[in-house]
Amino acid sequence: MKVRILVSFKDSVLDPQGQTVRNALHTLGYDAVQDLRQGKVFEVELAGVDRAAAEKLVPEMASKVLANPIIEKYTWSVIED
Amino acid sequence: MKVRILVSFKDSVLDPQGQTVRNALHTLGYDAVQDLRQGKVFEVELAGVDRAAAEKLVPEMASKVLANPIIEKYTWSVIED
Amino acid sequence: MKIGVVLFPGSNCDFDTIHAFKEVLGKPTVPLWHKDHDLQGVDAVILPGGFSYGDYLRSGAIARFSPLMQEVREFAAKGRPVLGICNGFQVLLELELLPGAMLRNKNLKFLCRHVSIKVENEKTRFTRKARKGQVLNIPIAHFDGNYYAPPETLKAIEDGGQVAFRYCEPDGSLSEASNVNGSLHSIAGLINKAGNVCGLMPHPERASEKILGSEDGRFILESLVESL
Amino acid sequence: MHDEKTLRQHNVTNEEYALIQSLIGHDPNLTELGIFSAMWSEHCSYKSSKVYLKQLPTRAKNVVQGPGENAGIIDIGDGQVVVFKIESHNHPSFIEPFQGAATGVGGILRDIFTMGARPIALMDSLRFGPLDNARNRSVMEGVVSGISSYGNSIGVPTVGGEVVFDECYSLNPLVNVFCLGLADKDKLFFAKTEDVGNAVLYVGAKTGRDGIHGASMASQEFGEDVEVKRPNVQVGDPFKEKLLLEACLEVMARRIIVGIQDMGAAGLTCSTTEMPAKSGQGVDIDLDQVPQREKGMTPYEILLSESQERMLIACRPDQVKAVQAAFAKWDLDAVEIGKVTGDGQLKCRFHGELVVDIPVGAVVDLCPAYHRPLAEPAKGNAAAADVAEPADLGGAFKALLSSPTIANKEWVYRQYDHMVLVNTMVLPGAGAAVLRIKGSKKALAMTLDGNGLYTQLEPRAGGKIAVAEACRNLACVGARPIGVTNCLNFGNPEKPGVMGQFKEAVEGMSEACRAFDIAVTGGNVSFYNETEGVPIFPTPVLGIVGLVEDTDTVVGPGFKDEGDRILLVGETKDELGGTEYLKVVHGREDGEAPSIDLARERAVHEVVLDAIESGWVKSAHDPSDGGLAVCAAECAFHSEGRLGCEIDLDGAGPAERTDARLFGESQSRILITASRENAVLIAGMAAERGVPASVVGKVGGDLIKFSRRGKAVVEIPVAAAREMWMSAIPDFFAKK
Ligand SMILES: Nc1ncnc2c1ncn2[C@@H]1O[C@H](COP(=O)(O)OP(=O)(O)O)[C@@H](O)[C@H]1O
Ligand SMILES: [Mg+2]
Repeated sequence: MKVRILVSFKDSVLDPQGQTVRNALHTLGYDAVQDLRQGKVFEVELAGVDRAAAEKLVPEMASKVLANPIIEKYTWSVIED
Repeated sequence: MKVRILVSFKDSVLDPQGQTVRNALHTLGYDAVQDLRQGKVFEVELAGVDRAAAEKLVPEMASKVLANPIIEKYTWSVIED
Repeated sequence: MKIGVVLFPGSNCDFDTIHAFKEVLGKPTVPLWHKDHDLQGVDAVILPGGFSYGDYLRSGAIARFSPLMQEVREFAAKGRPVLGICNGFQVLLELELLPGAMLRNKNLKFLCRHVSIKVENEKTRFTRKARKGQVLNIPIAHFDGNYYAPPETLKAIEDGGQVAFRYCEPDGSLSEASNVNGSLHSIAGLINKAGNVCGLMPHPERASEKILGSEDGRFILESLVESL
Repeated sequence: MHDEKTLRQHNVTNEEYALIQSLIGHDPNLTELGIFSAMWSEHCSYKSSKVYLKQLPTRAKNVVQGPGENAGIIDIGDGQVVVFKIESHNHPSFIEPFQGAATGVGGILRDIFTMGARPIALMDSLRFGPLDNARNRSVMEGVVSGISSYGNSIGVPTVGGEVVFDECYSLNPLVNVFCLGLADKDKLFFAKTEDVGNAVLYVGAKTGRDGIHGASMASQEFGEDVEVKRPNVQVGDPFKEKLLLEACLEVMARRIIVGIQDMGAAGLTCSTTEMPAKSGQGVDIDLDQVPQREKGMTPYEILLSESQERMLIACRPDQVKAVQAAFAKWDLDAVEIGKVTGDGQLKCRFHGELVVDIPVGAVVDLCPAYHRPLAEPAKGNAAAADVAEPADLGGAFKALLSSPTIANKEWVYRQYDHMVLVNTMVLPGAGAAVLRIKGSKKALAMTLDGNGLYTQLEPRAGGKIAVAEACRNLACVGARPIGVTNCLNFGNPEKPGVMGQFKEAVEGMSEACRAFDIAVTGGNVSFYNETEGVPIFPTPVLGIVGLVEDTDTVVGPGFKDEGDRILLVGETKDELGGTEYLKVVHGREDGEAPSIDLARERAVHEVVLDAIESGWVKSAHDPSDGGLAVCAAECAFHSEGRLGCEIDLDGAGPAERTDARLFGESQSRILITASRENAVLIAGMAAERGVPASVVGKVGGDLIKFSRRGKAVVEIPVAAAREMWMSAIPDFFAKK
């Protein structure tokens, strides 16, 4: 099964990279862009894991390894069964 | 409206970051992880844009600015209307 | 006395650090392999600069899981000295041996240059050879040195005298310009509550010989050596 | 028999095809054709340049290895050698600036550590289009961050280089990267297999479909089909390369292998033919054993992939286990993919079938060398002399200080870790970088130099001046040149005009190297630097390495003490052709390149070197882009207290024009400072040797001041001038 984990800065943490991208888009005339935040995405292929197991495994990997809870938050979803 | 754009290396392109993270997860005993690819996610707040306009605007921004079509691909979706 | 420098895959200031302790200060110094579970009886552990595991996930994030880190945690818990330089500081943050986290430098670029840092707490085993407020000229070389901690943590750090070094002007004053990477409160180096774990972004090993332009890094390295 | 279209796609001419058939004794299958296409590409075979490169002086007492290996090697005494080389990564860096430049760094590093040397320094020579164009800025941003990301991560300092801007590089930027390594003379390694029966091991990253035919891409012009060629760019993995570096140096130090080569251009093909060819052997390779990143790869793809961070190793059968264990320590696999054979053939098997069977010698050594048609290059006009002197010379001076080619390059080198390995004594910013050699009194100096516009105006002079200027940069820090590498960036060699420029530039370089008694130990030729038929300026970039016997004697460019005398060694003539002044202030890129007398040039260096070694010199810097005025200003900017200077332009040679005295780029000049007493000694020594040298001014104050016939012609506070010089490049990026 395949899961997708999105990691991004907490709202309380400044995202200068996102701001730079937003500014670049503005310069190019994409004025509709109000706000932009940049994060990381991990697409993970898991073998021999069912939904129930994933519910336990993925949050553990995400909070222990993939995200730093001081500055980052994550969400995840199953994208392929 | 809010859209999410996921950018990652094309499948044929090496993803050193993803590989290193996968190896780290293996070392930690997460053997279920078969494969892992790392990419970027952009969450963009668009003002005064309806779905039809977004269908035109987002792919343009993504291919011109957010992704480098030589080595990267992208997908996108609306996450808030 | 024996000093140990940990070699992670991707460390690149490991041998510079060994050179500084061994050749410049003349102290017995050994490399410690990250896959081992053996601190070889050293009296101080140094986590050197570099790009452990390419810094691919986050700076220092993967190195934290190295086998040897188990021993380093225990060593630190016993009150023995651990010094993290640059990437080593980032590893200490990821290990939660020091509070907070690192963000990208404020200009979003790698930054290599000499900076002025001020000794904020001169009572530690890493700073005792310097005076309070003394300004040291030491180079930095990093991409992620923009120190961040949530407000409560930051307050505790300040109240507890845990700020070891701050970026400053050559005269010791603080300014936005001298805070080269955008760190909260211009923090360049921290110490834990117990006073035995220290992390800093500047590279004292690059400023320990006259031929390299500055010897100010010796205040830090010699303080540690003297405390052993 | 392949059709016309297949041959064109492979860049193989009908004559070359016929030659291939006769050399291998059968019609090549597609995989075999692919192998010849890559190995006989301009990039790998040097077929257009070989006949001229032969003229370069490649022998000298200190040469351990000249051209022909992955890098050149020079003996520096005490059992140590330096290993160095320069490579271009122009085409990939235009297509994908970050990854293109990053993998360029990765490639040149492998060339150095394959020889058993630990890389200790990188330099980069960069050419971009003007910064008022957003696309040029983004190319520059990408290239610089690519170099920084790879070099910083692997932990080799980028200690110097050059950045030049001109319209001709807008659609064809130049990215040349130099690397130098240090080794013990008795610990060197070479690309060979030695005996029949030896094992062939593959180590490093897995092979993917990336970069197939990169070598042929670098051997073609960019047309409108740039898009189609895009997948040729690879992603670099500096972390993997760091592991590879440490593991390779370890197996070499332990001598448990017999030969090694990196897989760069033409990938597995190049290493599996060159290594056995050097030992007069063949190899039998099982392609199924090659670690692959993707499913279903064909033999063609496996052999021609240019995936990065891979090496090929030959070792004795009894060493295989030990080698594998050594790589495992660094989390790398070493996979046995074949054996050395005695028949001189490259044999490749795939799913049990023989898919390649060709003589390695034919692939490696028998590519035809071409005497391509030449046309005499157009000569520069003498017209530059007719420009009017501007009334406001101060304004011209400011314009030059803010010209990105002249302006301070901190924006670039702050992004490079230039101090890691704790050897860098003279940091970026001076003309040459200086690195101490640990455990000795000696130091290494190194510099990259080249001037495309001079070479465009007069190719022979451009070649000579590039060598002279590089040596001059070394003299300024107190180093004597010991060896040369070079990267020749030119247009399409099938055009007689381009080939004519090439021939003359190489002849100029040869002559200058002979004048300095230094040998060329290798280099690189990058042709086809054209987009839609428009070539760049022919741009030879010289990388010259120098030696300092005693680190205590090293001097820098910054003024030292108030009251010191400023001496100009050499003289200023009425030479404005090809100058940055003519371009920036008058909008012209024409005229004749500055004249150069190589004997005089060397005599000037000798005077300065002897004065430095006598301890008489406090600072030294050479006037180049922007002339004497910019040179003196830079000495002020580099001084600790921001010391100013007063210079009297009357005493600096025969030039009539004041603008030529200020901004002209006459060669063979060095500006030095010394105490009043020592200035007299230096002038005396120069006079004895027939070298013009005169005191032209004094250090001090907070102004940069030039006067002519008793009247100040330029006068500006050091701080204000420095601000313009510092902010010019960052301002372009802030404006975005
Ligand atoms: N401009 C040059 N001057 C001197 N030698 C050169 C020059 N260009 C290439 N060479 C030498 O020719 C040889 C070509 O070998 P090869 O291995 O094909 O080069 P590369 O490793 O650059 O692909 C190398 O030894 C290289 O140093
Ligand atoms: Mg090579």
